[in-house]
Amino acid sequence: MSATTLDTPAPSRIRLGLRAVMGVVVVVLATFPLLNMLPQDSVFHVSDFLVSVSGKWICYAILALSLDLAWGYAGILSLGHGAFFALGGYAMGMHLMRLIGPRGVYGHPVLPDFMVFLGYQQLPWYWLGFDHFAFAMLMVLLVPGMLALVLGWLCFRSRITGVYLSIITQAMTYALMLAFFRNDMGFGGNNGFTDFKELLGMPLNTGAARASLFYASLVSLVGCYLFCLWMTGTKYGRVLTAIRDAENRVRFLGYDTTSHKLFAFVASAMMAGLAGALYVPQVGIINPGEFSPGNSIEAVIWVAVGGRGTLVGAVIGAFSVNGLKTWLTSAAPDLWLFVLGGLFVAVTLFLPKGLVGLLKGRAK
Amino acid sequence: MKRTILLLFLLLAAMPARAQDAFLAALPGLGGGFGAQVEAVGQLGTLGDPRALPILTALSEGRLLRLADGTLLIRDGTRLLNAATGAPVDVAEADTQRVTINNRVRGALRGALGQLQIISPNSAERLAAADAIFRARSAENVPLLDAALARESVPEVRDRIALALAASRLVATNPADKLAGITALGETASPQARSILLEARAANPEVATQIDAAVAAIDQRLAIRRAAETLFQGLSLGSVLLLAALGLAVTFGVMGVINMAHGEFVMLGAYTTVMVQDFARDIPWLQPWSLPIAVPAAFLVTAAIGAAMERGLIRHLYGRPLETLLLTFGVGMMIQQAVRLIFGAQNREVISPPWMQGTLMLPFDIPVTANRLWILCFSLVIFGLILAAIRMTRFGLEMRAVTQRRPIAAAMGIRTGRVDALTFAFGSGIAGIAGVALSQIDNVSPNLGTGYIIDSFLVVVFGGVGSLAGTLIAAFGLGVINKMLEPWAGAVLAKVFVLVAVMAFIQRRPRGLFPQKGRAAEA
Amino acid sequence: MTETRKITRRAALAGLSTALATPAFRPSFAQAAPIKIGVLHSLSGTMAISETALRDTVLMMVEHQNSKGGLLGRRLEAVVVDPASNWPLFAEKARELLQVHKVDVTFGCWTSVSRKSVLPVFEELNGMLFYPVQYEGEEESRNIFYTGAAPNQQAIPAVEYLMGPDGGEAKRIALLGTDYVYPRTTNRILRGYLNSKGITDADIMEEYTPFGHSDWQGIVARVKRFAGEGKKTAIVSTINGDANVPFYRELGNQGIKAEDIPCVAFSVGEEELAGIDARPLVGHLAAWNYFMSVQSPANTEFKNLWQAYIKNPRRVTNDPMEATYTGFNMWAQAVAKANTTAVDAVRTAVIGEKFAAPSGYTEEMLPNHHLSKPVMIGEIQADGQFNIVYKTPAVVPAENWSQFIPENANRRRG
Amino acid sequence: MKGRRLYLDGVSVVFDGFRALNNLALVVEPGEMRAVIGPNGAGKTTMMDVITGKTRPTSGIVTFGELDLTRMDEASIANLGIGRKFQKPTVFDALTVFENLELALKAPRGPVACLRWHLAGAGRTRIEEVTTEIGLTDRAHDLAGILSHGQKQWLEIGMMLMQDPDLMLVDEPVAGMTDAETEHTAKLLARIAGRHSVVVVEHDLDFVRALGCKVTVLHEGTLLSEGSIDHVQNDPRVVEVYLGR
Repeated sequence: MSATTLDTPAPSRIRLGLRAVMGVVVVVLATFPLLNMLPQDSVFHVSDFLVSVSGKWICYAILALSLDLAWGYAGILSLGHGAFFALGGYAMGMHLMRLIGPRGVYGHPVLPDFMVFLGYQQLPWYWLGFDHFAFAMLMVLLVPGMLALVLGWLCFRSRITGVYLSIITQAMTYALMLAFFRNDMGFGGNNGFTDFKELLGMPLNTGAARASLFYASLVSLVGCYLFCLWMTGTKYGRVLTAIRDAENRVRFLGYDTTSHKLFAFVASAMMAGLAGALYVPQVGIINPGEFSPGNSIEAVIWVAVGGRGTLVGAVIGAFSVNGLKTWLTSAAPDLWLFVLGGLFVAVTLFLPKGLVGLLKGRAK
Repeated sequence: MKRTILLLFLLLAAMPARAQDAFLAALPGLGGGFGAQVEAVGQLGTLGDPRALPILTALSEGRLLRLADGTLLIRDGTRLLNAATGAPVDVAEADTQRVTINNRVRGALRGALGQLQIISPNSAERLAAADAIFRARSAENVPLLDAALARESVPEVRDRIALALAASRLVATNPADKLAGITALGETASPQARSILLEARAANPEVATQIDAAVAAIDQRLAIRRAAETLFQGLSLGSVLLLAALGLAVTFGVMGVINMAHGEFVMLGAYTTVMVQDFARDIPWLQPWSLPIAVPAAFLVTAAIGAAMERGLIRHLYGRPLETLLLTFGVGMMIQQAVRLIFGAQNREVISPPWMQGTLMLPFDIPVTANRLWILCFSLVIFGLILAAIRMTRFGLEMRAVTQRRPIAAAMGIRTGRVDALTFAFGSGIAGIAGVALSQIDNVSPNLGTGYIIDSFLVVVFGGVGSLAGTLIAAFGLGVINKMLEPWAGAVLAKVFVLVAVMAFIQRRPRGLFPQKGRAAEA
Repeated sequence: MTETRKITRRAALAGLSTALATPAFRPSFAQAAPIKIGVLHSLSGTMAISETALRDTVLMMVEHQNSKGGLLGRRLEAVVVDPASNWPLFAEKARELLQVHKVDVTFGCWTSVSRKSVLPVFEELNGMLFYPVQYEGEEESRNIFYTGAAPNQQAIPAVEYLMGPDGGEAKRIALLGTDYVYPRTTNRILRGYLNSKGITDADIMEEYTPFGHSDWQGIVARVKRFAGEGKKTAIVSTINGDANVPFYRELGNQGIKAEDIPCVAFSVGEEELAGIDARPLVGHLAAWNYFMSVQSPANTEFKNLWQAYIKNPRRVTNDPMEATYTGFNMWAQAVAKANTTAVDAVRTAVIGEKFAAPSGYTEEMLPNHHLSKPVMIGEIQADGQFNIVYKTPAVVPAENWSQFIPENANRRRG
Repeated sequence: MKGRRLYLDGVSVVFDGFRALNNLALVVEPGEMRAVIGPNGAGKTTMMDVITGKTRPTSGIVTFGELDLTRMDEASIANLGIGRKFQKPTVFDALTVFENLELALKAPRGPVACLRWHLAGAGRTRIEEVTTEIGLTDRAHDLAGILSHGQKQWLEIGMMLMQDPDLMLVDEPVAGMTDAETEHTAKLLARIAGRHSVVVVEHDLDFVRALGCKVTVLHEGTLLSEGSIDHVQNDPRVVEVYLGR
């Protein structure tokens, strides 16, 4: 028996095709800010609106990617991924608030407006350090990561899986939402953070800032995609898949599935945090509504619509659902929920593998 | 009875002409500004002229009208009567203007009506009058109340009159009266009595020690009562959680279907209540029954929708619980938006029947609100019925058989598809019934269900999936804990603590308080 | 039953027609390009309950204006979007209205956070937003016109009333609110005001609850105890939207009568009362700048217009609707005066514009982008309407920067 | 051969009052092959669950060499050198045959180690050997999910071989196999037995006979009889509860 027969075969055509789709998506997106500079009457002109809204979609795509890593590969259906996204967003928001400095309404040199207003005398300890970009970026990853570590360790160790895990993660994001709504928490309550001025010395309300954030998001998306691609291509990725399909069996092979799942869950939470951090300066607001359980479920639906278990599927799902939502909330403001709800029903019933499954079906 | 009528007659006959003139003189004030109204009402109350009663009642109920020339009229059904003479008048209502009042007038009215009604032959009216006098308290009422107390025969009314007398004596000038009032008030467990005592403390430094003692005695009783109240509040919150969770305990606990549209079924139940009520609005004999009728109606409506959803959608996804979750979320979105388009986004009004309004007194003077007490009882009844349906009927047997060993049940000739549909319909129907109850305490709006879905899931998981008794204990346990924490932590943090505690508990015991027994549960 | 079915069909048609009203579907037949009116109100999610009525009001005004021949000889066209009670989506939709649909003016937002979310967008793109809801103040933007009340036009007069002879001479105040910025600010201003009137902090109770709070047993019981300490007590409620129904039910059921503990609310109007059996609440109060029961020719016209448009006798008018109506008319007057819809010209033109509002007073747009408005106190009546028991003799100019907030002294003047 | 002895004594497992195992004793010497038979519900699978850490015994001693297995979780027990093949073949359907075997290959098991893992020559050779041994060379890059039932059984045995365990627990290895496959399996197990201890649970008495090893008979969670196949077949108690019917 020659060794050549057992050589790992080249990736299948479908897989290559999907990667090509991803490449095309990235390249097309990359041209948006450039085409935006064309004169308005040009056929190729991309409006400011489309640039800014697609910057937002890219952040959603990163969130979908992170969720797909946890759900599609490791079988951890988190209904609380919005919480990691929001925590990353809050960490970035705190940095942006500190950067406002004395430009706030009340002109206080250190305290953000809402603190002045609620009678704070000094900055709460957990706000310290956020004036440094590097520290804030670290927190963008660490805070969601730590939360995922603690929650994941508790859950995976007690072998909480499936539906139970989903409900616990949902309760987590719900509890966080209630807590962040409290003004006494020191995070601005319902209003959250708004009225950001600048980031890294760049005023935020300019086209240049929008383009920079857009490219930062796109680079992050590509980075996260490549990271996930690499990760799922290693033996670790195969262990995850094995855990997803038959966790007990993996244990009997001698793998400590708790640490494997934990690793994936924490990595996923950090990616979600990164997505949130990129999202906040682009939309200009972060408030506890981001923790709402509905948001997390929506993110799961993007992945389901795109096709769970394929990275490209998650990205496509995020773009298509959000694109549809943006269009329908203007085109059919009263009826869009029917269309979207109907889409979710149809996808789960008829396209269990999502849009990517449809492509795969064609390919065969 | 006869005695009272006689008394009325005597009172009227003995009324000096001067007083009758005073009555007529006071009357126009009722149609004046708020200040004039207060004065006139006070005069009419003190005069004790029974003719004032219908006029003042009309004023408090918004049925007193005024003509351009200042003449006062009473609207009695469709007729208009002259307030002073009681004779019917022939005036179009469009030519009149309603006499409006404010809270100050309303307070004065209550006192005056109390003074007038305390001699009423109707014991309920006398009771209300005693309460009104108690709140209005004035030293002038002492003789009136003394007389009323002497002839009162109904013990309950006697107690209230005695209390009103005590309160009135407190503001009297006679020190002995004052002390008697303080002692009598100190024997109650009433926060109003406490409030009245404290109010009197500043004005009467000479009896401060007695007042302090009386307040301390009340406080002690109140502390016990407060504990009982907290317990009731907790049980009441628990009953709401239980109602919201029971339907899930069937669809999720027994069938394993994650129905994110559960909250929408609850909401549909509430809207059914609204529709039944609107339907009954024009049928007087039906009106009081609209809520009882809404219960089966809501059950049928939501059960039918549930059955359709199970047959049409969910059955294709058995064994894929997480996908069911996504599907039902989509369905929930559509139901919510459909309701919004059909009924409007605004809250819909649900009228509480009289027996669900106000406060009831349990033994030891523990006040409980009627609607919450009814809902508490209702939740227990529904729980009992569900238990009976599952344990004692053929359907329950088949349901348990199918959920435990589907292939074997099928082999024994049970039509599993039908049982699935019925079970899901049953669970959905219960959600609808919950909606009827919740319409009595919460908004009836398209968003009604959203607020309950997470709590419901937690209750079911906390209690132990598949265990109805677990759901019951979890709901009441969480309700009581939440209410005990609330005074310290505030409403939000209390809820956050409870959520975190439940999450921590599930870590320790992933299968909840009452785990499903046996190996089957581990599959 | 048949009636319900009729309603169903009508509502479905209404839904469809708004869908068709969007520019994608309707052919433009006017000679000149139409004037575009952006409508930025949530039609789904938690805020739909309040905001859909405002969407209807703007659509009514557009229809009405067109029936009068439009503006500047051009037809008006509404662009309706649904920001779905989602704050980042508000910002996105605002940008879409301004950049894609190129609207000339926008009417929208209800919550403060939605306004804060769109504010940078309107400032960046130099749009124009009319915001129709009473709010906490502490804000000023060249691109936003605030047609609802500032705190001095609602909260302080209401408390003054409670402390006066007609209101019952309250000596203790329970401030109950939903935990967000409007109640927090309003209560801070009120605390400052009450302190200045000699009411100490010991006589002020302040309690916040989350949005949509539905279990008020404990808090109402605590208010009862607070009131049971020997001083006349009143409740000032800044409880938001959905939480009001269970709150009032609990108030009624625990037997809190307006004569004993009156409750004055700043966020409860005719629309909210339509969802409650108002009979147990008779005598409780609300402070607004308009009530549906106002007797004035302008109000009659407003109500007739509304009924002619909505064709449902159950639908009421309320203060934010009146503010939308007034704002729309002021904008239309300013456009006529400036003879253009260009934002900069209209912005200048609208200042000082006067309008005989349904409130029965002539309101004026002040240089601080707020209106001068009358303040009215209404008592709830059994039919869900308000009986006006007090109104200011003249309009009160808005102070968006409250004198009771000490930090306003070092505020940066924009 | 490191050879460790599996020792069970007084082991009981109670589920809600139902005694799945009742005071069970069993000793398997290093390198020994043992067949365990018994009627349905005799506690065979529960016994395996107890040894591999899936189920904690209510009482009793379970040791492997010096180590107390009742205090360890499944993964540690597996890493100790106890492999298991399940009654219902469980392979990873979404992975190829090759990848299934690679996962089972003895190597560091942590997440980081897996991320940095490169299949080196020795590992590859070992996979090739096993693939040949289980006769799946042609299907090495097919997804395990599309294999036949028998092939999955083989793959699972292969995965157990990859783990190179000291003790193999084999639950009904020939269920659903053709006669030829059964025979092949018997030979394979016999070949393995010299290097590892093997415990085989089976119903098929012909197969057990073919294994030619010591037989333990379980009944109602307790040891009924032990000895050669001929010995147990002639034991009247065994005849009564199992073979007699």
